[in-house]
Amino acid sequence: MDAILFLLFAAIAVICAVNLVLQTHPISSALSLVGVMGALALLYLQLGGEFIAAAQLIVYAGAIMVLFIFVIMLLNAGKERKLPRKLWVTFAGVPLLAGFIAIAAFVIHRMLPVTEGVKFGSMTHGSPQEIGRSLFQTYLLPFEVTSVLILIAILGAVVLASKEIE
Amino acid sequence: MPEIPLPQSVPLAWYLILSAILFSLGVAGFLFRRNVITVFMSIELMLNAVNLSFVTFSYKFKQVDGHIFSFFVMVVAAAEAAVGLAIILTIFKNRQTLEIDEVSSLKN
Amino acid sequence: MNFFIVSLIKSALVAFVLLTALAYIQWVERKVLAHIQLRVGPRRVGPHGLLQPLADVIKLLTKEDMLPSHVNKFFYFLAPFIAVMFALISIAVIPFGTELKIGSFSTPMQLTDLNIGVLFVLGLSGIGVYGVALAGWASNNKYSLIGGLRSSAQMISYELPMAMAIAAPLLMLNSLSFRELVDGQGGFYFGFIPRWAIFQGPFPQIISFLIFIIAAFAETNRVPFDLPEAENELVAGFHTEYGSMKFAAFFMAEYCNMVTVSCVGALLFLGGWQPLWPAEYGSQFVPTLIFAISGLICLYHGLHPARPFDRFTLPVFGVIFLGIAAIFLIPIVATILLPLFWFLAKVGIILFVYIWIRGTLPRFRYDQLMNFAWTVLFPVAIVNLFVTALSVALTSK
Amino acid sequence: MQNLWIIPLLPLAGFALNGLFGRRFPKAVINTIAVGSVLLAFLWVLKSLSALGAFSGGLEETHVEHYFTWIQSGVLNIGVDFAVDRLTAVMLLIVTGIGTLIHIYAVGYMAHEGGYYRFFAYLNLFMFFMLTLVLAQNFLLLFVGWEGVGLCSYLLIGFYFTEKFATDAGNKAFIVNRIGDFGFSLAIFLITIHFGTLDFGSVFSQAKALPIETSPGWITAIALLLLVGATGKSAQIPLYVWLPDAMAGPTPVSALIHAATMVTAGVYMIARSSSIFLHSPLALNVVAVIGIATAFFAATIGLVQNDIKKVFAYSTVSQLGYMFVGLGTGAFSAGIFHVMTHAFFKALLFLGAGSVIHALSGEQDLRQMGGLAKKIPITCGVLFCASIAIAGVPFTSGYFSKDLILESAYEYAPWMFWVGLFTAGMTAFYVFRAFFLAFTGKYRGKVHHPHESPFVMWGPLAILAALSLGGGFINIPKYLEPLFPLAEGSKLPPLASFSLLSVGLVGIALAYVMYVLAPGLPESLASSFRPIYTLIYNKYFIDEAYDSAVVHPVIDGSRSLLWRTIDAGAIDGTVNGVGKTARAIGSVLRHAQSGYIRSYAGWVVAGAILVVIVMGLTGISFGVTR
Repeated sequence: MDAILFLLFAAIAVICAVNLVLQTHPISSALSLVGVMGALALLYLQLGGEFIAAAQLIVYAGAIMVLFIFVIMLLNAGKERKLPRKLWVTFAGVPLLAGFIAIAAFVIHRMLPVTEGVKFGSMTHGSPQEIGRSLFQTYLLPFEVTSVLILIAILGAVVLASKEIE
Repeated sequence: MPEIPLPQSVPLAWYLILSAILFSLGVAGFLFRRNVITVFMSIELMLNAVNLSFVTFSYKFKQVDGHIFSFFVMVVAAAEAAVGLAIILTIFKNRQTLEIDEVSSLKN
Repeated sequence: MNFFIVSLIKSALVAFVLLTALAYIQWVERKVLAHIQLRVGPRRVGPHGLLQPLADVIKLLTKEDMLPSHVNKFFYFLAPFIAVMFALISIAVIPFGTELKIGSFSTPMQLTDLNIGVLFVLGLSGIGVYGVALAGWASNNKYSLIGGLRSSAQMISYELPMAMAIAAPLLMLNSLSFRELVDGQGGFYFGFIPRWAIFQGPFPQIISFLIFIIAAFAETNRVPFDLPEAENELVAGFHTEYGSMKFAAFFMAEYCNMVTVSCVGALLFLGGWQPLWPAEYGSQFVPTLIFAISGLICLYHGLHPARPFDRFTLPVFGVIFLGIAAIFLIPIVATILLPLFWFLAKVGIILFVYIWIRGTLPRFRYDQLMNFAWTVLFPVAIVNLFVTALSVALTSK
Repeated sequence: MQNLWIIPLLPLAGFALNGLFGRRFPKAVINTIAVGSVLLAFLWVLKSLSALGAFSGGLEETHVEHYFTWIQSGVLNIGVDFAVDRLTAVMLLIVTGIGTLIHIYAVGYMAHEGGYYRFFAYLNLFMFFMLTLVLAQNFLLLFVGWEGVGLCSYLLIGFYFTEKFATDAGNKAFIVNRIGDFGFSLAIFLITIHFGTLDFGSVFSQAKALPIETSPGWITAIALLLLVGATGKSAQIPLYVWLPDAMAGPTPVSALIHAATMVTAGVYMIARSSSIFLHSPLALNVVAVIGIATAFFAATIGLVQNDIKKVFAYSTVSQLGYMFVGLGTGAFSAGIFHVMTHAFFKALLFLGAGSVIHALSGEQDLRQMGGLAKKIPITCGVLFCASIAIAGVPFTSGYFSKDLILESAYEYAPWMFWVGLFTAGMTAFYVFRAFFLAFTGKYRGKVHHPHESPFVMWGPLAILAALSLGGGFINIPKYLEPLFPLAEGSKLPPLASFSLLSVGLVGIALAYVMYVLAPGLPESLASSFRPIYTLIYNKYFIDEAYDSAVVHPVIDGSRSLLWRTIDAGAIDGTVNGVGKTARAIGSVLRHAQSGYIRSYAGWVVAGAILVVIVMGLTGISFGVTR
């Protein structure tokens, strides 16, 4: 059951990711990215990260990507111009990518035992309570720092966006 | 239907491999796409891939830290998106283009 | 396998009830609006216009599904599906009552009790934006585009105060699962003041309830925040280019969102299925009383000689109401139906407020809308959250 | 947790305020900040010490407060943590107490000086570093304070930076101190190597466990290097030369830094690391010899100085010598005791001298004074108290401490005792020489009607006078017993004890005879012993010797060898060569900088792939293993 679910969501994620890369129109890429995120959220749930799954939905899919789509609409970005793509890119890039993935998979298999597996519900540490506790006790300082970071980001965004270019 | 031999429980390695795949796809997007926004989204994809491995390891070690880290990654990504998109807007205002290769005045 | 069957049955039931309800909520809305504006509203189709929704559905189904030539087809089709899908999913985590016990078999009156139900609903409401935004963008029409932009901006802006408002009662009730939240609101102060979130100590959540309602109006694009479809500026906003069933999908999504939001409001703030006053003061006779009275009223009007029409409908409904009233007197059934009744009553009241306000208030201007969100609603919500957190921290042992 | 960190932080805050905004503040505000911060620090010291039961027989063992880890590298873990034991308690009280008094005094003394805020900012900064030095619980933190006080002393000596001699003196002090600090830092390195930590607690507990070194080994090396540091800071032979010149600074500075507190830092440091010294008899021996030599030597120079501050400066050197004798002969508590009493009467001497100078509006030459007793009676009175205290007249503070030191010296080596005794006589003599020259006889100065100092100046003087008279009855050795167990006092032979009692009075009498009864006598003596007189008068030509032996060679060497050859030739050549090479390479690599983000990313990815390949082939599994 777990395996089926995993394969399902993984397939969705990969297909969406490939689509992201292949689509020439930003909106399509954005939506496929949303797809990836949704699939990942479900995988997080499977890994017992309830809070992270929810955060993934709310923050990533709900806020960040909406922002992207917003900008795309605002700029009314069209398709990419078709350029005569250099041949070596396609002929070297794709095998390179495949090789990269293969090696990565190899390394990971070396690193991790195949025996231990993920069973849904066997991880109980991802509950919001746990996250909150460790967020406000162990990682309090980083948390506060991130708040400052966010503040800075907001200011920067406002300044950048509100600047009038003549 | 033919019986596919599926493990009772999903090996952790699968998750990591998935994350590796997603990451390298993000890299590919970063390299192949020329639209700034798409490039940006490829970065987000990479971040997501990393998050996945974070959560996976946090499952392996039965600790919450991985979740915390991916949470921080999300926060940073949010900040990054805000600023980055603002920058993109400015670039567009300045040059009326989203072609990343036309934003190459840094050279030489 | 029992689990799957039960879930299947339950979801089928819920889906059926929900969809019908959606159709009839819209009927009710038209009626109420009509009465607010001193009209009678739909009453041609069927007895007292009761079959109007059915007629609408048939009409929408049978209309020609036309496809504008200049749209981006894929997203044009995708958008309404996204909208309606995410609108419908979120009902899955809403509990309608306590356990449903039939003999030995018992199951919660809820499709699934997620222990992060609240976050789930928030997330889905966040994703629901895509439907509108995409619709606006895909139909490749400046009115639609502006509508879509507006709605996405508006939804993003109002999600924050909404989340803040929701967070406050969560702080007090200390859970994220709707069921536990409602259980946390059980009981009474001094035996008669219900411990609903809006009354509960240490800091009654009345303010955040108001914020929540306002934000909810904006989230569901309802008057006075229905700028995405401000007809006098943008024809019909993001669904200008949509017709027939796809239009119906958006329509359904909107009403479904209304229902969901009302349910969340009722669960988080109005104590879900917790009665208004304890049973020893006879709260279990409320439904009986209400239905009986309405039944009598129906009979009175229906049999009134000076009333030329509805000679048949009203008496029938009077009898039905009296029957329901009788049903509520049967103890076994009552135990099951009472929570359901309270919950639905609260949801109904909130929905009525929706309609009422639509009939009352004019529409905001867009800049006013945004300013309101960022300069009034958001700060107030934050302050409220702070005060709540403080009082909780001080009173918690 | 007594929040010890507040103690040094208060003066630091004062420094920050005055240093940053002092230029705009009115004097009243500056005074309030400067004095207030130090006073508060003093009160906080009292509060925390009483809370720790330092006054009620408590504080038997050290009270440590860890604040945060400063340096964490390998096994070495240096924290910023303060500690209080009885030794620290004494030092704290001395530093903050006398510091407060001198701050108050300085308010009056500096009233007409320029750079007012600067002065007080530096003074507060000095207090901060001094307190850090005293409170530190590990050598590195102590070193921070050590360097800090060195810096402040440099700044304050060169306070009148428009005068050449002031800046020169500042440089001299700074450079000579560097020599000492070099030794100190070497000692710290050795400690790190051998003990693996710098924390006092663990270092000393380890040191206690070690066997006593009969033949020199690395403990001796450490001890001697520490001693080098101490000689630098506490102006011992051979590094004492900076202290007399340091008198170029304002008198409160001379009193606070160059008499009461900073120069005793070396003593404190040696006492603090007593458990290291105790394991190296050789080092102790060196300490004692250096101490006695310095004491004698400086005293002889002090005999003939005509600048009142110089006289006191040399007496400071010789008193420090006494302290070293105490330390070297194993009577650490006596040394600290003398630190305290000396802080009292020497601060008083300097402040009194300052008050005299103030009265004569800047005149420092004893030959230009005389007969001031009637003109500035209060100053005269307090200076008299100080003088008898330092002269070791029985039952004044100086007597007790000096007595203890000499007793232990007698046990250690009788000759040392007799030298010390003679030195004590000389001390009494030259101090009272200065006193008589200044206050008796008839006024020889040019300045008309000298005026008594304001209350802010003689108030502190009065307190110090009381302390330097009665301070001896505070039984420091008893108090420090948990740290430095007392040797059971074997009685001196009657002759020795009697001469000990009388020596101060004898010196005074001699001075009285020579400078009051028969004023002509000194000149005739000087003429009859002309060569010795000139020798001593010119401080044994030590400075000149240093000049020709050290300074000139160094300068010439640096000129010809370091600068012309190595710097200009080798180093510059190398640097320029590097630059040229970099340019050459860069002009090639520049083409990689296409300005296309994606090409950059491409390089990054290439690197990542390389890493992954390496991982895959070598099978490095980062932390995650089966």
